[in-house]
Order: sequence, then structure tokens, then C-alpha cells
Amino acid sequence: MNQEMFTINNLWMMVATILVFIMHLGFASLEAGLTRAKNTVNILFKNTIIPAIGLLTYGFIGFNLMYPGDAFSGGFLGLTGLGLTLPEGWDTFAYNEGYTFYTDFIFQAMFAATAATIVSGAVAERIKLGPFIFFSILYVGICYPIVGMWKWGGGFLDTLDVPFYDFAGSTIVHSVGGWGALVGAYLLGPRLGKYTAKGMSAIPGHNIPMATIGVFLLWFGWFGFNGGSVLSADPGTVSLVFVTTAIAGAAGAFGALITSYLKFKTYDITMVLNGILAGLVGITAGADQMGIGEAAIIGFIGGTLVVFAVVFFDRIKIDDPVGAISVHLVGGIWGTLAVGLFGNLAGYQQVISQLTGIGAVGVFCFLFSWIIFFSMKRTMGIRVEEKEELEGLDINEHSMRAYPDFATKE
Amino acid sequence: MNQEMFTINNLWMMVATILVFIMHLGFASLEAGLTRAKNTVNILFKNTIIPAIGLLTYGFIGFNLMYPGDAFSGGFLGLTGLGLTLPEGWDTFAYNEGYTFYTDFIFQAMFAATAATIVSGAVAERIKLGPFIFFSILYVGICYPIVGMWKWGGGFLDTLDVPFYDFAGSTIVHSVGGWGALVGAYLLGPRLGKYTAKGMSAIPGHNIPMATIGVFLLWFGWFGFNGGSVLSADPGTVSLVFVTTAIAGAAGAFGALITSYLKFKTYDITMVLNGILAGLVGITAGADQMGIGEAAIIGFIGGTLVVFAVVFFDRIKIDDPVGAISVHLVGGIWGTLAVGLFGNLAGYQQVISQLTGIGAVGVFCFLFSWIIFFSMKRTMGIRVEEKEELEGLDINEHSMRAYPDFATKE
Amino acid sequence: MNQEMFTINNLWMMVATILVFIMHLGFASLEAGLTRAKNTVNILFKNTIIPAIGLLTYGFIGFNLMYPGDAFSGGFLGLTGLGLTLPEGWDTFAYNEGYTFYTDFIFQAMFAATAATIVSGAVAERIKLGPFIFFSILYVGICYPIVGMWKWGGGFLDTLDVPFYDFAGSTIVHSVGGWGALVGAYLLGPRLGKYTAKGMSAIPGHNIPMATIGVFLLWFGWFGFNGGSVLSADPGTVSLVFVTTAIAGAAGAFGALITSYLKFKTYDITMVLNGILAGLVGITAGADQMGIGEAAIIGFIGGTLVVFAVVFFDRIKIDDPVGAISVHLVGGIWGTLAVGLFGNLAGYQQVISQLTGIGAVGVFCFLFSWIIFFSMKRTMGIRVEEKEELEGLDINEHSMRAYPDFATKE
Amino acid sequence: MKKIEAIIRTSKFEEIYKCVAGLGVKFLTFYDVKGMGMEHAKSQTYRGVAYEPAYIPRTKLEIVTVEELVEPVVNCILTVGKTGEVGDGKIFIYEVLEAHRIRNTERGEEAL
Amino acid sequence: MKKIEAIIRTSKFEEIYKCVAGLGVKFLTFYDVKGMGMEHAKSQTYRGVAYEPAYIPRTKLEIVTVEELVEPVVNCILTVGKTGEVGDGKIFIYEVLEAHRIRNTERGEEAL
Amino acid sequence: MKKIEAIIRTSKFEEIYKCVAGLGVKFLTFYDVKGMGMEHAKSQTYRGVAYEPAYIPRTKLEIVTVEELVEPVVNCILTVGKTGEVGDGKIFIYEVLEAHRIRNTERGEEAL
Ligand SMILES: Nc1ncnc2c1ncn2[C@@H]1O[C@H](COP(=O)(O)OP(=O)(O)O)[C@@H](O)[C@H]1O
Ligand SMILES: Nc1ncnc2c1ncn2[C@@H]1O[C@H](COP(=O)(O)OP(=O)(O)O)[C@@H](O)[C@H]1O
Ligand SMILES: Nc1ncnc2c1ncn2[C@@H]1O[C@H](COP(=O)(O)OP(=O)(O)O)[C@@H](O)[C@H]1O
Repeated sequence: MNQEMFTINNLWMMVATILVFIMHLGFASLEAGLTRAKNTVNILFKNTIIPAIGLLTYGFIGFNLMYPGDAFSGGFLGLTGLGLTLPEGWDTFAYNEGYTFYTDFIFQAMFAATAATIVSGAVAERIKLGPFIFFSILYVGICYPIVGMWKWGGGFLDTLDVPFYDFAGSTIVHSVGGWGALVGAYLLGPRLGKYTAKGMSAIPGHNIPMATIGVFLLWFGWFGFNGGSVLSADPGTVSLVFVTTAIAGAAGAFGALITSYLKFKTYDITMVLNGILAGLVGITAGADQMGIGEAAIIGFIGGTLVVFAVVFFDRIKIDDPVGAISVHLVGGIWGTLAVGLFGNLAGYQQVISQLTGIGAVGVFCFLFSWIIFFSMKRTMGIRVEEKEELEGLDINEHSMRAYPDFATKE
Repeated sequence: MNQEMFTINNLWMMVATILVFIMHLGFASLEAGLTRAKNTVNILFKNTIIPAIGLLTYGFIGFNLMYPGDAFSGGFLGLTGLGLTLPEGWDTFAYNEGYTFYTDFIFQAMFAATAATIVSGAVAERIKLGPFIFFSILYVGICYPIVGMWKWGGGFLDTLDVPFYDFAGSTIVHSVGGWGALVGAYLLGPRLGKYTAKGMSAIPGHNIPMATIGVFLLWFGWFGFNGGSVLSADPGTVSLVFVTTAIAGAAGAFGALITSYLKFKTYDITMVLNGILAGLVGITAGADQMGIGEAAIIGFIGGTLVVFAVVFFDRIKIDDPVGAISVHLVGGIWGTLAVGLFGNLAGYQQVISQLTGIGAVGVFCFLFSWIIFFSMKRTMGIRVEEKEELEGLDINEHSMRAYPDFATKE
Repeated sequence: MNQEMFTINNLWMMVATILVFIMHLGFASLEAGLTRAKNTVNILFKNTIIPAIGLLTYGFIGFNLMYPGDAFSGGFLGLTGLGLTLPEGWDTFAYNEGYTFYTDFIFQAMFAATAATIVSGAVAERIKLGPFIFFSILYVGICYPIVGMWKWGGGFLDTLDVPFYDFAGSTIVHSVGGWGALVGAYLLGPRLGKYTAKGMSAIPGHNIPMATIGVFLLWFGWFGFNGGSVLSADPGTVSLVFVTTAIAGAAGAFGALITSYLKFKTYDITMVLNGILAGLVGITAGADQMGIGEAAIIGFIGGTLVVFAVVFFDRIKIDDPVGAISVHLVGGIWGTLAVGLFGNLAGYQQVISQLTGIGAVGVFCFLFSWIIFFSMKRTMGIRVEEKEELEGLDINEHSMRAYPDFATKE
Repeated sequence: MKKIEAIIRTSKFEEIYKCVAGLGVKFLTFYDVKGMGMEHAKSQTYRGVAYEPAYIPRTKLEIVTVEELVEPVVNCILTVGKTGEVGDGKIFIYEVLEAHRIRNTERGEEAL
Repeated sequence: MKKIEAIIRTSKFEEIYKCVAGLGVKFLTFYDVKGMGMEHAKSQTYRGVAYEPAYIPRTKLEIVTVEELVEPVVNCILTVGKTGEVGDGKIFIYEVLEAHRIRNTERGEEAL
Repeated sequence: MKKIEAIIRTSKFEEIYKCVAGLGVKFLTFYDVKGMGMEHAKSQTYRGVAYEPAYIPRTKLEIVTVEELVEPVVNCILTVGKTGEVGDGKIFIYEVLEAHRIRNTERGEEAL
């Protein structure tokens, strides 16, 4: 290792950090686009404040919870202090050959907020702002880093005989968000008028261009999300990850296109957009372990699954306006499993470890979210009043409209 | 060459790859913004699926067609296999001093889809989805790589005594798209009501902010498109290319602003946006051969030409909703020629070679597109029914609206 | 220094350049989103042409004015020629260890236009296009580089015993824009109907999603704006700057959220967006001198100040549709002062130097803007006619609408 | 033939439509209008400035029908459309001289 | 003076306008309305859920004119506006008591 | 009871509303309509092609009121709504047979 290589690695990690940052705009656009105009300010407000929450809480406690140090390797939980304390030689390759201490922190911090952003989509158009922000702080500040520690912090999932493998976070990041989304959407109940006596009714997203912009920005950022997870600028690995990431997204688009066309006899762009994301979530766990062909298969299946998942959750009356649960939870589980089925690590033992990880994370996140959402539901209440929901959250929680100059329906 | 330099070069090529990727969002936004609200889902659907097609087909066959190897140097066509096969030392500078095999592939793959995206703008608001997708697959998977091979793959244009010069693809990429756009728009015929008995009527784009976002994103990505075409992070060359790219775009804006103001007595932002793109397309062929002054001249002339071109194609009743032919074909030809007129390579011989390249590519792409579009027109048909066109493609091909919550006119 | 390190540094500077470029799209989106639909084409037109003006004028004269060379060190003004002349070894680390001559130019050129963009927001919805463009050319081409020379060009502010410190331009860039905005908004007077007999009336921005996209893009680009100001890829410093930049923005969001909620009892997203920007502007002057805690404090205070500032300027009837003065002038002054109050440079002497810089720049920019705007006001006039303002600038200055397919109110 | 014009709360449209449809009214036309009246719009705040949108969005209903149906239709609207709070709206009745169905040349009552 | 109100297919407006203009009708007012009737809107699908927009967008035409012109105007609409398919719409005629031109104080028929 | 329908310049609405409110008219309904008349819309240009939007956006005002108020209301509109230029619009008066207030069951004049 020399200063040049260290500088290159650190440069790539910083660029990757910026790319992950812009994913938050991707989420904001996608979620705003797939919900109604009367709730747009609200969803944007949440998605704007979430990254802020993520950066601050991660600096205050998250980073320490997630990387408590070797003392806690193989453990479930560890904390040695609050805030950031600069270690010796933090800005040299003595700290890490791939990045400085600050790069380490900021790259990780950008990831953190993602979990809450995923939730915001599923609970959109009916959750109260206060409770949501409160949940986000706890989920991003405590739940996410604890789970992250289990694997990336050297916790028990990392020390299994056949270690659980999750390259960039199909489980550690996306499923974590997905579980919170599932619990939130379930405890809130569906949006008014979504599931009526005469069956399911559609509540179309109000701005398809915004949704499309959102997905492109997410894909754009994903190159940093996965590519940065190499934790260095190693030419071979990073370029491989780029290829698998690109191909999986593309295959996901086709998986969803074909499946939704066969099922619904129509070219539904929102399904294609979800399919791209499902393909990306799917490859995330094994982005550095697959070849181009395997990436295509994983992405394609991810894109197919998401269509069935969206229909399934609708059938069991769990109302997820943007398909967050289908994309991040279902896609995340699929991607994590896929590491045991395809690529370099494929094998029976690995499947077991992957299932262990999926299960452990699932149980913990499910309970964590349930406890917070449920206790809030019983106390302050988590859902806006019927009248507010009908009129829209923008006018009621923000006394503002997203498009005041336009004649909007309803 | 050493590992550090190799890693730097490869890093820049990967960053450039991401920048080229986001250009697809740029195209999507621009084309959606310059067409009508009733066709927005359709144009976005196409622009979302195109990059997916590009990545997959290029992996399956395109890359092999474009770089068949030395065996075919000086040739017209070569193919030695399908799919990607990792060469020895693919991830070392033994493969190439600038990038790994995978970086090579993914950077090239991102370019590929561009050709089809250009076409989609010109045929917007009236082409059937199926036939368009079919065309795109063939054009991106076969036509583009074959033409690319002629120059970048060491084909006959590269082995002329005075080799044809096209740095980043004014001809190889933009004109290829432009020819397809010309043929498509011509064979489809104009949109209903565009050219009526009482003359030409305007069909304003429905969302100028989106169009603007699109052009900025394209300019943003162009730094990767041109800068990456250096195929290394060489400080001198890449920074020169950045300057010429930025200046040409800026000069293009002024060229179009002044020309359109003089012609129409109004400040038409859509012309300025087209002017920026024309400036960028113009500099693309010689971005590394020009000085700042020459870049300004080339960009300015490009911006001027595009205004005349838009008017011209309207006059001959070729209906191009977004000005794709004027920007990419006219601009591409201009830029390719400019290499013979300005900068380091300027000279009579070079002009001849440039004309040779322009001509060869033109004839091939024109015929290729004609054959596909024409045979589809005679069989399945390429144009939606009158009623569908009037009601809009969104509701008819996608049974969906882009802005369901808004009161839209018509 | 060796070629590898030079190439890395230059690579980062080029990437930073692209990031600064996209900030112009951020400004365009933010300003368009916070103004009315009837003036959208106009604001986009300005923000599209401004970067073009910036690049061209900076190449023609700005760069020379800003970096006249050592001969003028400690001075107020210097100019040794027009256009760009390549120095010996321009593309080697002999020129500079961090970048080539061209990288130097293009990075600086991207900054230049920012000043004018800031002004465009404050004078929006009522200024004539011609005069605004004329002002922008002079402000970007002459005022900005002269001020920049004082510090970054080695001028008198740089040679004070305790040199004035402005890392990335809280004063040199943001305040410069802010002063122009103040003068412009004042001399133009408020928009019709803004301050009426029965008090202040709200004129809501027409597209909150666009405004949100704008702020995220600005934050995104800010990593290049501040990170690039390190002028090398030094791992320690750049990563520190990333952290302070991210944290200050996040803290700014909370500062504005809390303050505006306490003051107005509502969750106003436009204030949160302004707060993020104020936090970013605030940290810009000392981004490399603060720790994470200080960054949080500076950002938080910045976010708080902006809310009071917006109310204040409304009270004194200076109509700033997008809050540009509050964000860039107030935020810029705060950030510049903060360097003397927090971090490594904190100290009485430094405060004095900071005040000197703030004052000198303020006086110069104020006078410069006043002279131009005032003389134009007396001659050609700077404000559109009442009828045009009521109908909207789009239809009158551009004979075009931004959203022709939508039913817009008024 | 009479024309019944009702200015109602937009939120009540669905219910009212069901009710009149129940009476055999197969056709009706409605559109968004703005109302000035006793009720006042929820005030909004933007960047610290509170303001009150000048009007309230309402829905206007138009039903042309025969004498006999006027009474029952009006009752539908009065009962279903009522919340008892200011803002419920009004109903107005007008005389219709003639009606034509464009599809065929039916006119008068059977055109309804 | 009579008022002619016609609910027509939005797509037919152009033609109808041409026709009545030919009769010397210089003024008319029209706007978008929503119709409930025999015809049903094209069903849409969103994320696998098919649904039918409750109403059909239509255009409402208002022409106030003199007795003599009522017949011909109605005929214009009946002939040009007709497709023969459900959804063609209706025409209604009302009595107008008085008319004023705001620009000058003309009233009655010459105000039309 | 009479119904006053006025097609006015959108820009004049505020003033007219103030004026009629001064007369004690507490209620009115208005909405955007499109007008064809003598006045022509400002022509626009797009990518070199000049075109003229077919119609002019206008506001339609509806006030149902008692005999006595008709004259003064009409005068308000005639005086305040007038610019003297083509495009000022028109006023039409109709008979109203009956009125109901939905909130309570008041009918006739006190329902206004
Ligand atoms: N006389 C009238 N003429 C026209 N529109 C009226 C009239 N009276 C009521 N309206 C309409 O009905 C709406 C409901 O009025 P509202 O204030 O609710 O009356 P109420 O006191 O009966 O609740 C008003 O906003 C207005 O649009
Ligand atoms: N009696 C009526 N009152 C109000 N609107 C009507 C009436 N009859 C028809 N309409 C309007 O005319 C439109 C056309 O009705 P439609 O179903 O086409 O009738 P038809 O059977 O004559 O084709 C309806 O959508 C409705 O808006
Ligand atoms: N007879 C009519 N029937 C329906 N609408 C009318 C009639 N006369 C005028 N209007 C409406 O009034 C608007 C104003 O007409 P305008 O050309 O201004 O008349 P004027 O010559 O009185 O200024 C027209 O655009 C149209 O919408």
C-alpha cells in the first residue's frame, strides 16, 4: 500500500458517497410520483428531513453502534461511546487501506437514512408527520446500526462457520427498510377507499415523470451503493460490480415488463420501474460474486417477483402505495438467498447461513418496528383523521399545496 | 504503466460510465417535456426500456460485433462469438492501460442505447410500441455496433490513409441515431394536425421544466461521454476535452439564442436547449483536437444550424417533435466535418476522410432503418390508429395517464 | 509529487467541476419551483443562459481578472491579457500539483456563473430579460472575478497580517451574488400584489417538487463545490470537508424546521429547503477548519437565521421570491464570520479580518450592482409593464407557456 | 321539463349521484366551480405569510328532468347533501323549453 | 332570446363551432364538464388494478341567440355532432329574459 | 328570483365581486370558461411556428338573487367590468322557479 493507491481508493469512496446521497432524491421523486398530488408536500417533506436525520443520528450514535470494534466481534450489540472520536492516523492507510476515518463515516452515514426512506413510501398518504419522524429517528439511529453490526461490524452473522454474505445490503439495508415498511403499512391500515366492498380500487400515482426520474436517479446512485461497497477502487472488482449492477437492473425491467404484460395485458411503466429496482435490490447481496449471466437471471427473477408481490400484498389488503415492501423486502430476501444459489459462494451451507441472516434480521426488525409503531398507535396515534386524509395531508399538516397554480382534480 | 495509474484510469472510466448512464434520463426528460401530456407515459416507457435493451443486447452480441479483434482490422464486419468471455488478465493493464475488460464493456454498453433513444424522440406521439421496441433491439444490437466497428473496432474507416476521425461519436453515435430518426419520422408521417391545409400548426411541448432538466442532465453526462472517450484519466487531454465540451455547449446556446431571436423575434427556450445539444454534438467528433476558440466557433455554428434545420424539416413536412434529427444528424455531420476544417487535424485530406465516413455511415444506417421500418410498415404497421393518436398513446397503449390528478386540456 | 498523484488530484478536480456544473440545474429547478407557473419559462431561460454566459465571459476575461499573477499580489485589480494562453507545462504538475491549466480554468469558470444565478432568483417574476442578461454579463465577467482576485488571486484580503479566510466562497461567491440580489430586488420593487394596503400577501411557488429537486441537486453539487476547493484529492482534507458539508446541511434543515415551526406553527418545506442551503452556505467559508460538532452548530444557526431573514426582508418590503438574499447574503456573512468564532482559526484577529473581507466585498458589490441596475432603470428600464407582469412573463417575453397542456389557475 | 342546478360539497357528489340514480335519473352533468358564501376556505401559510384562498371549490350538478322527478331529486340532494354546517350549498330550479338527443333526433321528454 | 346549451363530445367541438359560425353566430362560450350517462369511460389499469373513471369528459356549449337562429343552430349540432353512438350528448333550450353587452350599454338582442 | 349570468374578463373578477358584495350579495358562484368572440387571443410562437390559441379564457359569474337586486347588480358589472375594449363580455338574465338551501330546508327567497 502506498499514498497514491490510498488516495485513489479514498477518492472512489468519496465519489460513491455522493452517489449514494443522490439516491435520497431518487426516493423522494419516486415516492412523490407514485402518490397523489394532495399529499406531495408531505412525502417530500419526509424524504427531505430523513437524510438529515440519518446524517445526524449516525454521527451521534449510529456509527458507534455499527462498528463497536473487535471487542464485540461475534456479538449482537456493542457501544463504546457517542459522537465521533478521531483515531490515530485517521487520515492515513494505517486506518484503512481504502479510506480515511471521515470517508468511512460519511459513506456509511449516507446508507443509514435509506432504511427510513423505504418505510416512508409504504406508509405514505395517511401517517402523521410527528410519529413518522419519531420512528425514523429510532429506526435509523438504533435499529439499522445494530443489524448492520451483526454483519459489517463483525457481529455474529459474520462469524458463522460459513459466514452470512451480504455484499452491499440486500438484507442489512433493504430488508431492514422493508420490514419496517411492512409493519407500518399493516398497523396503519389501507388508505381510505383502497379496499372497498366492491373490491380493490386503484389510486394512481399523480406524476409518472417524477417517478421515472426517481428510478433513474436510484439506478445512478446504485453504482455508488454497490460499487462503493467494494471499499476500494480495485479495478477488477469494482468494474465487475458495475456490470452486474447494470445488467441486473436491465434484466429486472424486462422481468417486470413481461410478467406484468402477461398478467395485466398492459404495458405498466410503474411495474417496469419497480422491476428495475427489484433487480438492483436483488443483485446487491452478491454483486461481486456473480457473472454477467447470473446477474441477468437474478435481476430478471427479481423483476418477476415484484409484480407478483405487488398483487399479493394488495390481495391481503396491505396497502403499499409505492411498492416498497415488494421491492425492498421481497427483492432483498430474494437477493440474499440468490447468493446461496448462484455464483462463487453457491452451496447448501451458504443457503443455510443466508436464511439465518434473513431470519435473524427479519425477527429483530419486525419486533423493533412493531413495538414503536404499536405503542405510538396506542398513545399519540399514528394515522391522520379521516377528514384530513380526504382533503390531503399537504393542506392539513403543512397548510400548503404542492401545485397551487394548477387545477387539480378532487 | 503501473498499478496505481491503471487504477486511476479505470476509476475515471467507471465514473464516465455512470455519467453516460444518466444521459438516458436526460433524453427521457427532454423528449417527455417536448411532447404532449397525453403521450408522456409512452415516451417515458420507451426511454426506460431502451437502456435496458442496450445493456442486454450489447452484452449478448453488440460488444463482439463492435470489437471483433485484429483479425478483422480494416474490415466491414466481424463476429467471433456471442456473450462475454473474460480474456486472460482482463483486470490488469495487460488488457488495456486504461481500463479492465468489464469497464471496457460497460462504458461501451452505455453508449450503445443512445442511438435508439435519439430515434424515439423523432417518432414520438404516433409510433406503435411493439414495432419501436423491435426496431430498437435491431438498431442497438446490430446496426450501431457494426458502424462502430468500422472506426473504433479498427474497421476500414480507421485504416484509411488519412484515417476518418470521430473522437467520441458525432457520426458513430449521434448521426447513427439521427439517420434512424430521419427514416422513422419520414415513414411514419407527421402527427395528425401538424401540417394542415391552412399551413403548419404548432404542437407545444407540455412541460418545459422537464425539457430543461433533460438538457442539463445531458450536458452533465456529456463530460463523461467525451471525457471518457479519452479512454484514460490523462490530465492534459481530459481537461482539454472538458473545456471544449463546456465551451461548445455554451456557444451553442448563444448561436441558437441569437439565430432564433433574429428569425422569430422571440426568446424560444426550446431552441436554446436544442442549441446547447447541437453545440455538444458538434464538438464531440473533435473534442480533443480543438482549442477553446475553435470549440466556441464549432458550438456557435452548431447552435445556429439547428435553428435552420428545425425550420427546414418542418418545411419539408418531416415532423420531429423534439428536433432530434436537427440536433443529432445535422449537428453530427457538422461536427464530423469540423474536424477537417478546424484544429490539429484540419486539412483537405482529412475533409475527404470525414466525408467518406459520413457518407458510408449515412448510407448504411439509412438503408438499415429503411428496411426495418418499411417492412414493419407493410406488415404489422408502425403507426397507431387515428383515434388512439387523438386520445393519446398513454390511455390506449398503457391504459394509464401520466398526470391523473391534474386537469389537462384536450 | 509524481505523475500518479498529479493525475489523481486532477481527476478529483475534474469530477468536482462536473458537480459544480449540475448546481446550475439545481438553481434553475429551485427558482422555477418557488415562482409562479406563468413565469416559469422566463426563469428557466435565464438559468439556462447564465452558465453559458459564465463559461464564455470567464474564458474571455474573468479568469485573467481573477488570477492576474504574482505581480499584482496584495492588490485590488490586475489584468494582463484576454482569453486563455497556455502556460509552459500547463498539463504537468509543474503548473500546479493539483490540476492542469485547463482543469484550473474550467473548475473556476463553473463557479463564476453562480453569482448571477443567485441574483436571478431574487429579481424573478418582474425583471426584463434584456437588462438582466446585460447585468449578468457584467457581474459575472467583471465584478465576481475582481472580488475573487482579492482573496483567491492573492489580492489584498489574502495578504492581511491575519489573512481573510474564505475556504470555498461564503463571501467570495455567495455574498457576491447576495448583494446583487439585494440591490436588484430593492431597485425593482416588489411583485404586484405582494405588499398591499391590507398587508402582506403570499405568492406561493407553483411546483414544490421542482424546488425540492433543486435543493437536493445543489447539496449534491456542493460536495464538489467545497470538496473541490481543497484543490487536490488529499484524503484527509477532502473527507473532512465532505463531513462538514453534509452535517451542516442536515443541521440547517433542522434549524429551519424548528424555527419555522415555532414561529409559524406549520411544517413549511420551503423553509426547510432554504435552511439546508443556508447551512451549506454557512459552512462553505470554513469547511476545512471545523470539526463535525462545529459544522452542526454553524449549519443549525444558518438554518435558524434564514427563517428570521426571510421574515425580515418581507417586513422591510424587499420582495425576494426564492429567499436568495436570506440564504446567500445572510448565510454567507454568517459563515464568513463563523470562521472567526469556531474552529482552528477562531480568534479576535480573525474576526476582524473576516469583517474586513465582508465589508470590502459588500461595499464593492453593492456599488457595482447599484450603478448597473440604477443606470439601466433610468434608461431602458428594468421592469416589465404591469400588464405583462399580470399576464406573466412567459407569454409576453417568450410568447410561450411552460405547461400548455395543463389547466393552470389565473 | 325542468333543470335542477345544485351547488354541492364536492365530497358529497358520490352519495348524491347514487341517490338520484336510484330514482331512475340516468343522465347528469357536473363540473367544478368556485363558490363565495358564508363558509370560508381553510387558511394556508407560505413562508410565514398566512393567507386565505378567496373561494371554496365546489361541484355544480345539472340534471334536466321531468316534472314528476323534480320533487324526489331535490329531496335526495337535500337529505344526502346535508351536513347542517355552513357550506352545504343550494339548489335552483329552471324551466326548460326543449330538449334534443343528438344521437338520434328524439326530442322533448324522451330525449332526457 | 333563447339560450342553447349543448353537451357534446369534446372531439366534435371544432366542427360544430365552424358550422354555427357559418350561421353568423359570432359569440359562444364553452367549457369542460363531466358527464354521467349511457356511455362509459375507457377503463384504465394501474399496477394490476383495473378501474373505470367515474365520468366522461365532455364539452358544454352555451349560445345565447335570437329566436330565428335557434332552429338552424340546433340543426348544426344535431347533424355535425352526431356519430350515432351512445355518448353524442344533448341539447337544451332556455328562455333568456335580458342581455347586456358590458363594453357599451347595448342591451336586448343587439347585445348578442 | 332571477339568475344573473355574466361572462367577464378574468382580471375583473375581484373588483366586480367587491362591488356586488357591497350591494349585500353574500353568495355567488364562478368558474373558468372559454370564450369565442370578437376579441382574439395573444398569438404564441413555438419553435418558429406562430399560432393563436383558439379561445380566450374568461370567468363566468352566476348570481341568483331577488328582483330588486337585479338592476343594481347588473350596473355593478356594467360599470366595474367595463374597459371599453372588445372582450368585456356579456350579462344574461334568467327566470328562477325555485331555490332551496341544503343546510336547512329554507326555500324560495330566503334561501338565497
Ligand atoms: N344566490 C346564489 N347564487 C349563486 N351561487 C350561490 C348562491 N347561494 C349560494 N351559492 C353557492 O353555494 C355555495 C354554498 O354557499 P354556503 O355558504 O354554503 O351557503 P349556506 O349558508 O347555505 O351553507 C356558495 O359557495 C356559492 O357557490
Ligand atoms: N338529462 C340530462 N341532464 C343533464 N345532463 C345530461 C342529461 N342527459 C344527458 N346529459 C349529458 O349528456 C351526456 C351524453 O349522454 P349520453 O349517454 O351520450 O346520452 P345518449 O344516450 O344520448 O348518447 C351525458 O354524459 C351527460 O353529461
Ligand atoms: N351570445 C353569446 N352566447 C354565449 N356567450 C357569449 C355570447 N356573447 C358573448 N359571449 C361570451 O362573452 C365573451 C366576450 O365577448 P366579446 O368578444 O368580448 O364581446 P364584446 O364584443 O361585447 O366585447 C365571448 O368570448 C363569449 O365567451
